[in-house]
Amino acid sequence: MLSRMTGFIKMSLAGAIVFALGLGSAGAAETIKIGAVAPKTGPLAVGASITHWPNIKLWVSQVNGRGGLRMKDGSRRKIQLITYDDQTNPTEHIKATIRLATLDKVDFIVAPYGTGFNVAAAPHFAKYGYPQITSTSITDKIPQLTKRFPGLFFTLGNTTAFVGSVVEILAKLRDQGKIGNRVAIVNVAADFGIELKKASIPIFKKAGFNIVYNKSYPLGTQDLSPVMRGVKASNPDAFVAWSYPPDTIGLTVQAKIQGLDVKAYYSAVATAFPVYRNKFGKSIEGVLGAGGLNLDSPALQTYMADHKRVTGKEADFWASPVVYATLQVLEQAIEAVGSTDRKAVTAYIKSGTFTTVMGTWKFKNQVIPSFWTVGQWQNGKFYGVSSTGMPGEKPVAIKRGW
Amino acid sequence: MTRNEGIGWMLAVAGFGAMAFLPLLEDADYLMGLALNITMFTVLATSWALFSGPTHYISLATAAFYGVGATVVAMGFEVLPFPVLLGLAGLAGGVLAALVGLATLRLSGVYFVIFTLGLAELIRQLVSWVQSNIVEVGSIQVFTDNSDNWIYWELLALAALVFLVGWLIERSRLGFAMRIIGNDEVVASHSGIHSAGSKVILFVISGFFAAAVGAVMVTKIINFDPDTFYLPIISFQVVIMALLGGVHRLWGPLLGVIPFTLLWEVIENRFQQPMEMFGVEIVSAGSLKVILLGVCFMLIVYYIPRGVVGRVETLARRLAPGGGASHG
Amino acid sequence: MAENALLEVQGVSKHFGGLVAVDQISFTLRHNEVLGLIGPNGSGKTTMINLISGALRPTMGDIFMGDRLISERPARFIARLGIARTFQLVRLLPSLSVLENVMAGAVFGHKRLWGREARKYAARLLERVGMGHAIGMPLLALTYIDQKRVELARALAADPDILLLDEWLAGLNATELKLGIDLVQTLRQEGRAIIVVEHVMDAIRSLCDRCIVMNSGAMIAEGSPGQVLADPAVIHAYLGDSHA
Amino acid sequence: MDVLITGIYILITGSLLGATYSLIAMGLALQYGVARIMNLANGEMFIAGALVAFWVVTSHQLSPYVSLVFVVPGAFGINWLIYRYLLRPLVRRAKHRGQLEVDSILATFGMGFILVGVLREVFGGELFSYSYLLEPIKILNNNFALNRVIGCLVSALVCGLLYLGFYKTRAGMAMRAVAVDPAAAGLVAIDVPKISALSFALGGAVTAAGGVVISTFLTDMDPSGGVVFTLKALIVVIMGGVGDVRGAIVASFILGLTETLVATLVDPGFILAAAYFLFVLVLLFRPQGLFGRRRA
Repeated sequence: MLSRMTGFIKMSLAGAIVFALGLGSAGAAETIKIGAVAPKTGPLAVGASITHWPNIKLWVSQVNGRGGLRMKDGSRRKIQLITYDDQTNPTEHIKATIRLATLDKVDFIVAPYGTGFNVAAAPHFAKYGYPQITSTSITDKIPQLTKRFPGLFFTLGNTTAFVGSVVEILAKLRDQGKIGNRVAIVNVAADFGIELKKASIPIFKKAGFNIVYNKSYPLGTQDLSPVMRGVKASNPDAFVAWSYPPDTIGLTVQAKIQGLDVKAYYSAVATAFPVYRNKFGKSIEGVLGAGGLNLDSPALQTYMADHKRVTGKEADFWASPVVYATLQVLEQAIEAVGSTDRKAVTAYIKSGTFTTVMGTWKFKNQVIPSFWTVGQWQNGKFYGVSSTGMPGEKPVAIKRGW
Repeated sequence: MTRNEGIGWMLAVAGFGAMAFLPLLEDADYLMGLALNITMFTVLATSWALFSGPTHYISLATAAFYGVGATVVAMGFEVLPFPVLLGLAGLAGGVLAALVGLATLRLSGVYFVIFTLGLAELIRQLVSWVQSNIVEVGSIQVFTDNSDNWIYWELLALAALVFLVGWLIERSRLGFAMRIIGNDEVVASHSGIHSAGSKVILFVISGFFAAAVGAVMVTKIINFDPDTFYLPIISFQVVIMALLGGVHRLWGPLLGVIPFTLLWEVIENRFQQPMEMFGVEIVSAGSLKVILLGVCFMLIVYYIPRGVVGRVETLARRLAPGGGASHG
Repeated sequence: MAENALLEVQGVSKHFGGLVAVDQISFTLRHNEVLGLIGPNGSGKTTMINLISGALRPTMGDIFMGDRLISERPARFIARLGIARTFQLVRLLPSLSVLENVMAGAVFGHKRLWGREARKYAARLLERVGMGHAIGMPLLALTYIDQKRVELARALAADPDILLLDEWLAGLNATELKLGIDLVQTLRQEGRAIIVVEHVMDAIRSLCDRCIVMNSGAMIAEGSPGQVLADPAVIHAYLGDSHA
Repeated sequence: MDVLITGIYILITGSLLGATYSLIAMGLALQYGVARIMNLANGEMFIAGALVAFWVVTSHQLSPYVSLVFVVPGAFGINWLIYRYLLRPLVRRAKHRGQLEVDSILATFGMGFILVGVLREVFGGELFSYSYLLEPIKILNNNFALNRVIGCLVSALVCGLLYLGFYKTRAGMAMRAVAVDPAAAGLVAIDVPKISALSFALGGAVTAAGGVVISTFLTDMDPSGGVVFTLKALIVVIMGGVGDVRGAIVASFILGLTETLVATLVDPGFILAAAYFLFVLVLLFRPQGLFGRRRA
């Protein structure tokens, strides 16, 4: 009796709200509904508009161009994409994820943009049994997180490996006598920047480097000239910036103005963005940055061309194809299972082998162990120069002025 | 207790009872999400109005308090039990409010608005600096035993508490003092009222509640990172909801929170998918929401300066023969 | 002279930019005394009241209440010590009821009552100033004279030792004036000291024990009403002004 | 020697920054000081100017300063309309200054949000950054960006013109009179509504021009990033003394120098904290501002 009462109340409440909000759009029966929540506005919108959203658009248009995803019974189901803007606000993000799961009743959800949002969304993906194949998420807490959330996957790498590669490259250049022992480090005082910095200091010290400058600046700092002046005054041989999109550009501006003459110049996120090259042209030759790709791979070349053609924008040289690859994983898992059974799809992702633009992927404890860590601008392209077991690493070149 | 108050109490108890019952329904996650949002903003907007209603000061500090509350929990959840942290968070919000209040509340309202406008950003930068240079932690994952249902009940309890506190203030010397200050500050001080002090006390109370909400919410959002907790938009939302509802009645903000939250929901649902017009994508929900926020501000200034409550009261007065003032 | 003094004003001046509104005034107010503060318009009387009540701070000089220096303290502090005032232009609290207006004095002033006690006390004071009938009336329905009475009741509600009445009798008709003067008399009989700023000569003569005459901020005469009103300097100040 | 060079660096960088702040602050000083409108949409107008310059540079390959030709009259017109049709009614209905302040804060806040939404729609959520005169210039053994130095000169030019206009023309005198006392100004046959509208529009135009100048060296012009500039402008105007153009200029330089000093010698993380510290000092010790008169 009570349960019937509550059932009635629930139905009428939900009905009233659905009616009031004009929800409950009746989608075509033959589609697979896929949801995506990420920033279209707010501080992270810039990164998402370059790395995240275009790939979803590209993937959906390609899959639907093929006629849709192939099901067990041989039929094809097109993708109906439902997107929400979280405004770079975690409260809004969670709300939108719940809305996708409960109101839109989507079959799958694309993992969010950024490490923090992936963590925030993880309990909700887990609750509704959605696999969460993250692409733009790097952290050293992968083992704890994957243990806690069995449907959570990582593909872009971890902090220590990222930092390790940078130190390794610098150590090698030093040992070859190409640069000296003095390194200047700056970081943006925001989650990723702080984590990278924290991980890097002991590794630099262990490798015998002399850290001559180590300061942070707040996210959104407009004038980085005092920072770069301090860096220059410390007279470093190598410069490392654990930076984010706007300040990656701001630092380069000031490096040019102050004439920071180092033979190794590294900045983190956004160095791989085409907009970085567009702004500075040839002067960024030799700049090292997070990411990099094997641009000689034919699969990747096709992807890059398609990306440009379909979205009208160039893909970035780091996480863009990884985002796309995670969608390929989802696609291949759904087709292999032949249905939208989320449990089966998740299980398949854990054990299956996938052919992606990033090469052949097979998850090991929910993690793709091979990934690019450092890239370098060489002849107007951002090649991978260091990785954990990716094919096609290019040799590192010395930076010669701006 | 007057008859009106009796009815008010019954309504309040019934309302809270019904809301508390919500998590027991099966499959009501969406409703829960909506209810959580409404509850959260009810606490924030009502506590905001406790201060801003009688003083007419526009505080944009909510995001700062909210962030401080979240920060306290994120920093301490591994060492201290959550209830203790909740208290500490509220305390931290109160202390911050006291400092800000003592520096600015002696002066005209403009100084206060300006000071609070950048406060969240200031504290975000300071917390980030500490995270980067002292504790060397980027983002913190706040995994607690706080389940979704409990988080909702905690917010609901805070809402009940904020109404209780508001009701008690109305009946206290402090509430009486605030009404006098709102009428004439010179008379207030010549009657022996410490007007700056009274304002600071109210601001501290509103800071306490906003920080407590932040403390609860961080256990829901799990990932703590100053950039996503010291969000100025929270302050703006709270101001608009409270003013839309009306700040001169305790239950006024509630009448702003509910329609505004639902309106945002409608926009979310209706305008989320990019629309194409002449081959260009136009009006995404994000921009539309910001525009709506702006339109609401202007609507309040030009058409409903006393909020929905004011409208309702005017209407009631017009309908009631004799036209006596209705004091609730 | 100072032993019996309740309030002592010592060499107080107030400057507004270049303007000297009050110029080195000294006087004392004794227990149980009605002191008249008179002088032409703009002579600095209201400024003097503002300095005593704490609305303004003196540029120079000290004001003591008993042994306590009050001239550096804020108005709320002075109010709580037991100095209450009315305003030249009535200041009531429009969104509060008549009763609540009076309660404001009782709740926060010298007396600090609360709840039923404060309400009863305020109601009694309203009776006392002849406004018992107005308890339930909206404030805006009151005449100006009645508003003045409510304001006096509010000042009295604090149970002050010193009462500052800034032209409280101005604008009353003959009957009202008579009642008003009687009321002030009874207040004095209760043991309060009162400073009245007045223009109504009848009131000054029948009420004041002593008068201080101000002109252009300075004190030009002091003494009994009869004495000061016969003082040539005072006559000149008044007539000079009225001819100007 | 190093100390001297650093000192020179702080002085020049601080001045370059101060010159930029002075443009935003001048705009607000005109709007708040003369027209009595506490305009919280100031920063958004500023960003709008910057984005128009961005558009001129990226899609027409012109110098950003070319955009001044239509940004200034455009902003003037828009702000005049805003004052005439949205703010004038508020001025007219306000019973006292406090009410006008609350009303104008809320109304302009609303306008700011609408502007943010519109700018986002028009320009999208991308990274707005272009390169203009990105070259070092050596002054007294320190390197500075040429675009900043040029920007500073343009700012100084605009400020100079405004200063002359304010102190040497009839309209300027009328504005100063209105700033001191609108009621008295009305008595001496000054058309207060007209002068207020003119000041508000001029303030908006100056602010948008400031946006154009800063776009030449800003890394990212986020449509929703205006609030930081609003805040800085407000601090400068309060510090300088409301309605005082000279005060606004002096305060801009104090803020610019303090920020650079802190960023160079202490830590870049405390720039905003330094601005707040100045603000608190002013609030505690000189709420009427450096050049302002104490209000009775």
